[in-house]
Amino acid sequence: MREITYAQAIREALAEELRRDPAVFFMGEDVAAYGGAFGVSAGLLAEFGPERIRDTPISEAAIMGAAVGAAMTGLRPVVEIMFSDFVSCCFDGLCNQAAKTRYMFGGQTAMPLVVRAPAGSGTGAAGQHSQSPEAWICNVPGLKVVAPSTPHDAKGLLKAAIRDDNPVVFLEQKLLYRTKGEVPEADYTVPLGQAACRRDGRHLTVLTYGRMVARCLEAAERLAAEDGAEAEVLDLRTLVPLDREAVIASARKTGRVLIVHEACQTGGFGGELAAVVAGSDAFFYLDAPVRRLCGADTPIPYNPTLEASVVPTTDSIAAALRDLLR
Amino acid sequence: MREITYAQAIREALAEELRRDPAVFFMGEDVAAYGGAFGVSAGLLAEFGPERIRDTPISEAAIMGAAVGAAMTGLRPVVEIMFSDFVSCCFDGLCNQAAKTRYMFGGQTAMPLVVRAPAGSGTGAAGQHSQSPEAWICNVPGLKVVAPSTPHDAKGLLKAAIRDDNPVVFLEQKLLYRTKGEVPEADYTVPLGQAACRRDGRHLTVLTYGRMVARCLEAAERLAAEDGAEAEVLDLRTLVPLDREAVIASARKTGRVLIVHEACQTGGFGGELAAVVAGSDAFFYLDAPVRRLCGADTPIPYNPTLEASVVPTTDSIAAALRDLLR
Amino acid sequence: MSTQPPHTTTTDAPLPPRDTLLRMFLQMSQTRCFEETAARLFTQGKVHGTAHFCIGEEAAGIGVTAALEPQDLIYATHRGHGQSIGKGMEIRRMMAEFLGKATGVCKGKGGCMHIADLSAGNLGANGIVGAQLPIAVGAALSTRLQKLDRVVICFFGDGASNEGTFHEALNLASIWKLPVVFLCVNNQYGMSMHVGDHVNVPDLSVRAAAYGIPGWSADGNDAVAVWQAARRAREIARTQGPCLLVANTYRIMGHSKSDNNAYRDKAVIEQWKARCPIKRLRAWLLERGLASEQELDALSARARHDIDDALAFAEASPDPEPAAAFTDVYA
Amino acid sequence: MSTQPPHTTTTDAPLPPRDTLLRMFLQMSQTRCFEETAARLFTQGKVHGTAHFCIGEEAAGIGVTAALEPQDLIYATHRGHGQSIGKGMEIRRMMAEFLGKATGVCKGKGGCMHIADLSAGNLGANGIVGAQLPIAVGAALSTRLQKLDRVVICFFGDGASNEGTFHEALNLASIWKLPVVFLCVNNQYGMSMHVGDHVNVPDLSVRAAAYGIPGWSADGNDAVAVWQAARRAREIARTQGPCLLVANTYRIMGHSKSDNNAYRDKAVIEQWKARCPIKRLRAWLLERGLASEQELDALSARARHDIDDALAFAEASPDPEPAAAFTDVYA
Ligand SMILES: Cc1ncc(C[n+]2csc(CCOP(=O)(O)OP(=O)(O)O)c2C)c(N)n1
Ligand SMILES: Cc1ncc(C[n+]2csc(CCOP(=O)(O)OP(=O)(O)O)c2C)c(N)n1
Ligand SMILES: [Mg+2]
Ligand SMILES: [Mg+2]
Repeated sequence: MREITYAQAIREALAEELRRDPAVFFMGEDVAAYGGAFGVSAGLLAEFGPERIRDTPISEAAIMGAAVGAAMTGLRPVVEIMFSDFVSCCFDGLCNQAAKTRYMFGGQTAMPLVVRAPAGSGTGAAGQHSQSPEAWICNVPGLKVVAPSTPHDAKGLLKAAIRDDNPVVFLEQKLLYRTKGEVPEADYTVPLGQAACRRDGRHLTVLTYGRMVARCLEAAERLAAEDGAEAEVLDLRTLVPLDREAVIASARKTGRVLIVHEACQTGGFGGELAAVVAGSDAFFYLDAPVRRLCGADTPIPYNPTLEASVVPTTDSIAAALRDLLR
Repeated sequence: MREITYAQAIREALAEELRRDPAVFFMGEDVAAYGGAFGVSAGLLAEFGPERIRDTPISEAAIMGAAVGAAMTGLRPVVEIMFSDFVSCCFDGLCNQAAKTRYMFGGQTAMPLVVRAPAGSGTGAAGQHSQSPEAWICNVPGLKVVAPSTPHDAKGLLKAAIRDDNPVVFLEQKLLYRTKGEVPEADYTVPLGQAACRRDGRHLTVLTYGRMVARCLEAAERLAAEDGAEAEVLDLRTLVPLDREAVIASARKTGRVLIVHEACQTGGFGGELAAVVAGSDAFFYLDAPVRRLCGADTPIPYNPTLEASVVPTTDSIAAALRDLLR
Repeated sequence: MSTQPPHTTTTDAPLPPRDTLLRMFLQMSQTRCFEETAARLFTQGKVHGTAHFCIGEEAAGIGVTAALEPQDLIYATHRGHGQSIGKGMEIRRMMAEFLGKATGVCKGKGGCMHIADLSAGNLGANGIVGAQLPIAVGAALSTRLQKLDRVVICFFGDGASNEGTFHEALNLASIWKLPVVFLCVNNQYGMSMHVGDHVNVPDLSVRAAAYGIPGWSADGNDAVAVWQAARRAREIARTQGPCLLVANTYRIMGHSKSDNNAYRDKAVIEQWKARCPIKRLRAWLLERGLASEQELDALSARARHDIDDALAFAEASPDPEPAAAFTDVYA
Repeated sequence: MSTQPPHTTTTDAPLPPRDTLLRMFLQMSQTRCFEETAARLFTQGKVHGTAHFCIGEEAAGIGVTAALEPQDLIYATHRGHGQSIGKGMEIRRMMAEFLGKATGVCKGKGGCMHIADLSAGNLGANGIVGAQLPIAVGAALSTRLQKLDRVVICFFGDGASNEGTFHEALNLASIWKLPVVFLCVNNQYGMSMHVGDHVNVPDLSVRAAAYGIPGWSADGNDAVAVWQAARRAREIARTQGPCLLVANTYRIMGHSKSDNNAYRDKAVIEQWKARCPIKRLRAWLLERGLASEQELDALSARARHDIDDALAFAEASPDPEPAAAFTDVYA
């Protein structure tokens, strides 16, 4: 199968949905002529024109609010928030408006909108441009939260998100934009709420998502080669709704669970995962504490060495896996 | 000892700190002549005057940003965000500015500010005025998060928060404002980061905070009376930094843990608590899964019966405790 | 383009047709009666929560909605009973919502701060001050992209004009020239703060200048003047792009039920009570011979009857099923 | 109060003293040289991250800082190298920060988007567009409450003027009459969006009218004109309250290092390059006989030397200790 990058996969998903459904449109800062800060929407303006590919002023609250209003009146907006850190600038629109309007209005309206937002560290952009803010928004009923790890999933999940009648936050992984993978040419979606098992294993389970998936897989390979232990690596893909069954089944199978994410540990989404495991029947099969290996509880520092040191690495994941086997 | 209400305790803490330290001032919407939406600051204007008790326009981002700027230049602002739901309107100021400035600036500045914000449901104010938003802000290194359950703690913790050199979010419990309790007249603080054991027990542990503490205690009494089982009730008081030692020690002692909070369950702070328990040595002492009994994953509905039904009650807590004993 | 003397009824612009005028009188009376009834329900302990009353501000809501076409959309405020009645929301279902009943327009889940009726073109009321402004811009964008002939009227208060969303929304609408009227009901208070203290300009409509759009003020207690200004605003929005219309009026009641008005002069409240917009419209209709005492009395009686009927309906309605708490979270 | 023709150097207002003028020339040259060096470091792969250059906009930064008193505070933008050098930040520690070194002004943890030096009265640069405006208002409030004789200058861009924080901050400062100058560096672009597309007004300073405060524009490529306007603005802020000063200039470079300028006409960039504010100040100084060729050449050479020295210092500096990642989270 042909290989394309994660960024191209997202662009294709956008383009195909824009072609398929005239209700879909796309707006954000510098998304049109500039093609988006990370180039994801390059070329869309040429095909779809300035009415459907809209540059906005630097006004995140207006972008988000306008998306809500458009979604309530027959359109299916996709918006880009240039860095996921900036959802802080439209947090009310996201968490109090997009998420709750349907419920508060007794189901009178759907809220079909997608917020694309690049997340993660590793670009030398320091504390306000490098966060993994999923925990800010996973305790907000009404929202769905997606964090794809491969080009295939990025395309399929984005298409599913655009077709979903609920607000979906689509957390793109900056450092994955240039990674390549197989992506079918025919139309397909990846349903929201289904984890993917990236590696079978029977000795322990790794629960992870986003750009940490690749590191967990590397660490698992290393463990297999050096220690003869087989780690199962579950890529959650969607955080809300969570594929609880897959999580519990894997934990039950292996009896040892490591949770890995880039976001800071305290109050991070890993807590939810630990609670799901430790609160379920899987508990009775556990042979070891449920471990988390997450980002340090610090903002992301600028210096590249420091920056790399505050998130899990293949080394630290491998070490945590070994630890868990003891 | 004299008894005063939770609201009075907060007012006293504010007044005493305003008297003690000329760097302290207080601002927010309708906090001066009106005395605050919940009357907490009634009378402060008369004593401290309009320079130090400041009414602001309805501009949460300006309130929060101004607090950051004042805290960086020698003052110790206390601000009121009228309902904790509205931190969504100043989320950037809180999470990207107040929380991170010190770190990003290499420690050049402290950030002594307090954000008071009434939280919780039960007032018939529906989806945008009833939330328990702690999970939004507990994954933000640099912030401290406090949720007092008694007048005594409300006063002591607020004084500690005002004297702290870091940004502290002080989540007041609306439904506790009128509850009374013993509060010393002499100056005292309750240190941030220390849980309080509200009830000793050896059969199971309840981890909770805020207005759920009282319900957990009632449920524990019922359990003792009806089932002869003794639940230990730990009131966390501070969520960040968390008193991990107290949590782990109690879990280890009893081997059974129930986590109770009003906020929605998925992605809630209870996940962090479950992860701390299940990831620590306490794991080896656990006799049952770590259970959560939290708010439903819905916005808060308006109808009073529905509203009451989406948060834990004494009944549902007692039932969960019994369940855990099986 | 910006400051002008507040618009009052003028003969330069068309007047509302007679049936419109009578409907306005009826709806203003219904609104007043609805709120007086609602206030009584609080006193009787029959509702929980809070409510924000627009008593004395009825002309600023209904003068506007009466000037709209059926396909137009509004976004109401938390003080939106008049706006909602004016836009044609069924009063029974509004009262039922207030009482948290299953027959409520939001199934009892939104309450009076979130009354919405999309079928009547009412995009709702919002509990977050100022949040409605960008949402209304989105509805206007939708109007443009779907090539519809309608305008969006976004109501908001003087206090809301200090939220960042006001600025972002007006700017966005101005550069995209969207069909939206920003309708500021300046009742002179943002909760306890007087407009003279919370902004540094004598007339809120000057804020239009920051976006290069037309802005002007109208006497918000003169229903006919508001209607005329709203007609003009609608036409501007439809043909040129956004505008800002400020209806100057006064909040007679406390901000919400828990407000005891300690921060203001009771004498001023009395002065404004005397400027009751319903009495004023009545006098104007009689003066011009557009309606007789009998006709107007009948409309007042009908208003009373409609509210009594709505209350009876609401009180007889069932509470939502317990399961309703868990539905409508996701589509 | 609002629109006026852009302020250019005038003889009605005092001119900067000669030593100030020479310092401005030096600092503008240092800024240019700093950025050219920084750009080279990117090409050489010696730094990661991004940077925002103010090449061609030096007068808009340094014309302002030169007009301040030492006790004044600034809040810089992400395009703030000139503002920071002008406010007296040690260039060695600035370069070291850029290289992420332990000797950096933020210990290598902030990088060039967060350069701050509180000891020099520089409250920092912000990575969040517009976030600095309310923070600066807070610093001005602090000034008032502590009864200090200083003003706060808050730099921001044309693009930032569309953030809600702009509105909330200007409104708050206006009602409290705080000593703060809102200094808009209008370089005509918010990333790729031209100011003509992102606002619907011909002159950003008209936005002052929404807050009842003075607002006007200056030729941002004329360092002397900027200095004069900034002196006036400082005086207004100190004695009356906030004002909005717009320095109109042009962004010569791409928005950040990854920008290839595909969205604009290269010819216009060339026109603006020809309006280089450093050359212009040089010509003006020579014309008026305020400095000789030799003197100015010496200052240029000194600028070059200072940057080379800063680079050598930075390159020789150690990286932060690994443990530094975990300190300074809490006080
Ligand atoms: C973001 C936000 N801040 C504060 C409040 C609390 N609040 C509700 S209504 C109100 C006053 C609004 O004033 P205005 O916009 O003039 O409308 P009015 O109440 O006068 O109709 C306030 C402060 C809120 N609901 N949302
Ligand atoms: C809240 C927020 N939105 C968007 C960005 C991305 N961004 C950084 S600088 C910039 C352009 C800012 O334009 P302007 O204010 O005119 O300043 P200039 O870059 O021209 O100096 C943008 C969009 C950001 N950093 N923060
Ligand atoms: Mg008002
Ligand atoms: Mg710019």
